[in-house]
Amino acid sequence: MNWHRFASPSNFKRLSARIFPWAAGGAALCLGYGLYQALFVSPPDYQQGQSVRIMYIHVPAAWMAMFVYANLAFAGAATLVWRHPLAEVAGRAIAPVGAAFTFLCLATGSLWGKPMWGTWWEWDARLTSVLILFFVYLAYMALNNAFDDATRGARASAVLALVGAVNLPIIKFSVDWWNTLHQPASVMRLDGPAIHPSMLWPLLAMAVGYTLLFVVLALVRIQAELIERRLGALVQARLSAGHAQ
Amino acid sequence: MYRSARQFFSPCFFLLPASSIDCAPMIGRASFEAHDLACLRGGRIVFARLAFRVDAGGLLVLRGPNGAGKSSLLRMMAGLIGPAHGALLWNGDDIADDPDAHRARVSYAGHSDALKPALTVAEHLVFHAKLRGHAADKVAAALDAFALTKLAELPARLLSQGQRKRVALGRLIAAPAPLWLLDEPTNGLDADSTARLEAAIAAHRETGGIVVAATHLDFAGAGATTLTLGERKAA
Amino acid sequence: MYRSARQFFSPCFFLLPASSIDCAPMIGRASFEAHDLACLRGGRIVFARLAFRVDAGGLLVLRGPNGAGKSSLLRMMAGLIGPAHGALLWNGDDIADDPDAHRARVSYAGHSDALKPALTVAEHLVFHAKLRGHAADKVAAALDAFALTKLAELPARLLSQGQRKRVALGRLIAAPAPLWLLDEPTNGLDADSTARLEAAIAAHRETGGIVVAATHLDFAGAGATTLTLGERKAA
Amino acid sequence: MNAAFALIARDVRLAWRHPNEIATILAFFVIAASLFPFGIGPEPQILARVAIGIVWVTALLACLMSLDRLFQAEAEDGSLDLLVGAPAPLELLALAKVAAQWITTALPLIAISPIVATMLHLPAEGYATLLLTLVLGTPGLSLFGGIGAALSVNARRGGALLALIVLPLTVPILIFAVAAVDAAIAGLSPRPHLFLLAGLSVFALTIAPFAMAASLRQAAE
Amino acid sequence: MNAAFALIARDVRLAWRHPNEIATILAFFVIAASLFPFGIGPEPQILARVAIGIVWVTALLACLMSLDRLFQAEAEDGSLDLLVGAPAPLELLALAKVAAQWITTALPLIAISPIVATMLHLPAEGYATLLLTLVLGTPGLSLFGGIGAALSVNARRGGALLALIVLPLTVPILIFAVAAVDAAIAGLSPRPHLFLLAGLSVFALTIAPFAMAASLRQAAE
Ligand code: HEM
Ligand SMILES: Nc1ncnc2c1ncn2[C@@H]1O[C@H](COP(=O)(O)OP(=O)(O)OP(=O)(O)O)[C@@H](O)[C@H]1O
Ligand SMILES: Nc1ncnc2c1ncn2[C@@H]1O[C@H](COP(=O)(O)OP(=O)(O)OP(=O)(O)O)[C@@H](O)[C@H]1O
Ligand SMILES: [Mg+2]
Ligand SMILES: [Mg+2]
Repeated sequence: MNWHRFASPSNFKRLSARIFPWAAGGAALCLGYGLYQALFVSPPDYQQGQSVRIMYIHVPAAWMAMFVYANLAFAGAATLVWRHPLAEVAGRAIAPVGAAFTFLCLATGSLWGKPMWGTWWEWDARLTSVLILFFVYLAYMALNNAFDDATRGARASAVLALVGAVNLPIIKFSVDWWNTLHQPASVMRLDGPAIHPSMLWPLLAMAVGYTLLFVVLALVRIQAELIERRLGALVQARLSAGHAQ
Repeated sequence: MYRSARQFFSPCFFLLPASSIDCAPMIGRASFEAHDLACLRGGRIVFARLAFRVDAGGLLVLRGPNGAGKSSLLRMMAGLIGPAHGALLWNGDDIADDPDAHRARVSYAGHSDALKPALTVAEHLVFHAKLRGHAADKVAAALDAFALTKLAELPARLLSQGQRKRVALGRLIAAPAPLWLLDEPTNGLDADSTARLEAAIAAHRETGGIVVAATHLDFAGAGATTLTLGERKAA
Repeated sequence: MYRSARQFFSPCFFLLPASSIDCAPMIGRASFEAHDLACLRGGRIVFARLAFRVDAGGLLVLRGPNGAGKSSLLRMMAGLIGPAHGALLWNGDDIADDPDAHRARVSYAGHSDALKPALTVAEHLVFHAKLRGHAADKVAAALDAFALTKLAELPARLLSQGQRKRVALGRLIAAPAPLWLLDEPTNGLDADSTARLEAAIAAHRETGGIVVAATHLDFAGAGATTLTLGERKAA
Repeated sequence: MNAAFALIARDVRLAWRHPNEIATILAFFVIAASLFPFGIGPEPQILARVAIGIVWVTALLACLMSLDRLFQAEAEDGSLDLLVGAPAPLELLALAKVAAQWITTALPLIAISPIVATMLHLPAEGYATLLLTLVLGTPGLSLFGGIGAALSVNARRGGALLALIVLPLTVPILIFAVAAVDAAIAGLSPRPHLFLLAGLSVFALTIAPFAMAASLRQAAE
Repeated sequence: MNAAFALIARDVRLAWRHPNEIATILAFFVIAASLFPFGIGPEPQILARVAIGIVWVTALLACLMSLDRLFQAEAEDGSLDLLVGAPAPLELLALAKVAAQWITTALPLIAISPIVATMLHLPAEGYATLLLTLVLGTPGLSLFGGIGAALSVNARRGGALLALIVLPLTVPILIFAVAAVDAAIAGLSPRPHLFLLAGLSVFALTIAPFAMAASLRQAAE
């Protein structure tokens, strides 16, 4: 067996065992606080009324969609440049999580769009670029699974993740470059947030909660993936031991 | 052309692996050797702890049952797959250090013939010479060496199995390179063509070239070394 | 199953071509012969005026230089291409008269292995048996005959060249048919597998089967007839 | 018959062993359909006007992509010789391959077509008829596509050749399907169009097996 | 460099030897575009409104169909081993293959695009800009397509996977091209859009060779 390939994964296991409880606890806390604040405490918007509460789900999901993609691109670079087996596994593990956040962003945005803009879907630059992000996630997952050899799939999809990273600035700045239906950034701007603190705090709590949730999901999925690979290697070893006799 | 100057100045006497005991007198300057080589395919170890050494003018015959890893070893020698462990050395330098230089010195003829149905025999050879940075002046010799001259203007789709193989082998002559890697080169060849291949190999070795060939048949040449791969993998 | 009843009642003594002189005693009932056969490929005559006769239990070895038309003849025998002239007769009946019956009695193993990368070795053999209207009960014997039992659950993509060839040959056993047509069946096989193939051929002949094999190697069996194709086409 | 069922089972198993392939075809369907709004512009009223055409055209293209290598792959790995050489009628075997393709591609496409229709603002009255046209029309698509796939075996750049052969054959299917949905949206009865659509599929079923078998026999020469 | 030119020459010669393949791609373009009037209905004012989008989307799909086997064919017949093993930089060789594809597919497409545009009643002011967008944008299409083709070598269900990879990458090209022609028709300057289009093609040119070479090396493992 080529144990050196699993040497770093075993390091990972120790590290993740240490992080996991904190991340899980933190996620529960932040999401609990954030949701309570968002749904019951924070004021309705003077323009949007109660439907503003979708924001606390939608906006952090949008941030996470992009943040996870940035991680994916980084994992891709690590796969290609350092050929790190853990990076391979990580990319494979986090892509569906990122796709799920993107889908959440699209779904909540679309739910929100009906009362606000009077339509479920609009081919606006921001919405469209997020849809493309979702497609790139799908393509990444399809490519990752398209090969018999897991390493080949990981490397091919890593190239795609890097090429697809162009889309991130387009999403971020689409609202500034084209005049769109979607509103421009009000939290993450250079000159400080333009949003009332009673809405800002729950929003930030949700954002931190989402991030920790992502960490938890990523750790679990990476470990599942590692176990699956070990199992695959064992089965293969059994089979080849089979012919050896 | 693309060949780096490094191979001519490589310290042939340095870095000789301790395990290498075969120090036969060298005709040319080149040597090709492996130490402690291991190959991993699809997560399985195909072979490990492999070592060999061939010097200029040498012929290494790879033998072993189906699935022993002969083809994998040849692809590794060609630089198409990387070793899981150990290294292949040309004149003492790890081939992974300068893959471009290694590619320039290898001519690989695998299982598949790499023929385009619509191109003629001659066009295949001319293209291959140019692809490898040579002029097309050896093409006539290549056609001659494998009795392809009369087929030169036929498109590849009209060729029989053995004729196709001969075109693939003609590439060795059309674009000369010091190291020939041949995967079951006699498959499908008739007696006459097999004799021609043996002649081509002998001529190549005479000029100091190195040949590595995988085969299941009685196929050899003067002074050939045989490397037998993993008996135990037989299945 | 799909086999027509005709062959059992065919008037074996009628219609014997005048040119056919070989009237050796027959073990089984079957005979396979050609007279005045010609093959046209891509507008060129590959061979013409070909005649042969094999009886039950016979082995016909096709020889000849590359491009002589061995593969073309085998495809013609399999009913995949039609003769430009003349006819192939099974028990005296032109095979073109009842192509369905002929297909049921032929098992053809060509140059390519017809393997799907994602299917396992066993699945290939089971599918082939069913495709030809048989039950899957011979699959275990087929795996055994070519030492594939341990590879049975491996997907074809993981097989080496020789292992692939063995799966292709395993089809002959998995879906029995009286007439085996083998195109260079030993290509890529190691010594052990070649011996297994020879044993399988001998066993098939013992039960009255007929084998036609094209080869460049010393590959034969007791009482084999050799048919050497067009020397002059050599090029 | 057994041989044909064995072939269907093998092809479905091949597809099942790689479930992401079906997902890939579906994703292609969704993405290609959403390309048109990029090109045509986002105005809902125009999109709604062309929605049904886009759904059908992209469904057709998705079907084509999956048909592309239906027989080509068999020819390349040598399986075609075995199929043509099998004692079962080649017409039946060709039909079995098309059936497997329909099960693994067209059925999932039909299942997600409502999502695509929503993205394109198809009026709500059209959904039921859209599904019905897909159910009645896609067998015809697959069968005509099968003819094209058999004809283009051994031709290089099969994909485009396939499209060239298949598109004219499938134009009538497209026309009647669109007409049916348009009628439903306009509050008229889509019945006559649906009958014509079903008729086309039945017609395809009667000629396709023979056409496919004939071209496959030639391809194996 | 010589190796790259030899490769371009070989691929162009291969295409030239089968002129009907180019014709097939062109016919696909024309037929697919002319399907839309069937799907959408023949009203000239609606057609004119969507013409530019349809021309571009079908050009994109036609390009995609021809890219499908760009590297896959090389992998299947074993040529890929020879290309990867050649002493010339693989980046350059991959670029040469894309260049040959562009010459043999995109150029003829551009040449007949006015015919398709006429069939769809594109306003006369749009023709010059349409040609310009095709000239500036198709290199980007081919390059992104080349990345997809290299990534999907030996993948299962290559065609649809290729589409899934390439379509999201090429959407920006589509958007700017359509915006440029729309601007021209509206009497505005298409300049900024054209610059962006050219910029995208240049961007593709800078990353595609490396992405393709990396994927091809993996494919040859
Ligand atoms: C499917 C439809 C939608 C998508 C794909 C979408 C996408 C996004 C994205 C990607 C962001 C993050 C922007 C950034 O960090 O700069 C975002 C933020 C935001 N979205 Fe949406 N959105 C959608 C619908 C809506 C709707 C209908 C509304 C309400 C009118 C809305 C309101 C917001 C707000 C307030 C932010 C926070 C902006 C900030 O403070 O930075 N979105 N959305
Ligand atoms: N692409 C691949 N992925 C995973 N495993 C592979 C791959 N190619 C080959 N193998 C495995 O590697 C082993 C060695 O294969 P290889 O083709 O090198 O054998 P070989 O010695 O050339 O055999 P043969 O004499 O049959 O050609 C085989 O057991 C095979 O299962
Ligand atoms: N599909 C084809 N179209 C046209 N001509 C063909 C075709 N296939 C083979 N030929 C021609 O028919 C001749 C006989 O080919 P065939 O493959 O039968 O030879 P073979 O005896 O099997 O040779 P080998 O020993 O090399 O396999 C060849 O000269 C070839 O040029
Ligand atoms: Mg081998
Ligand atoms: Mg032959």
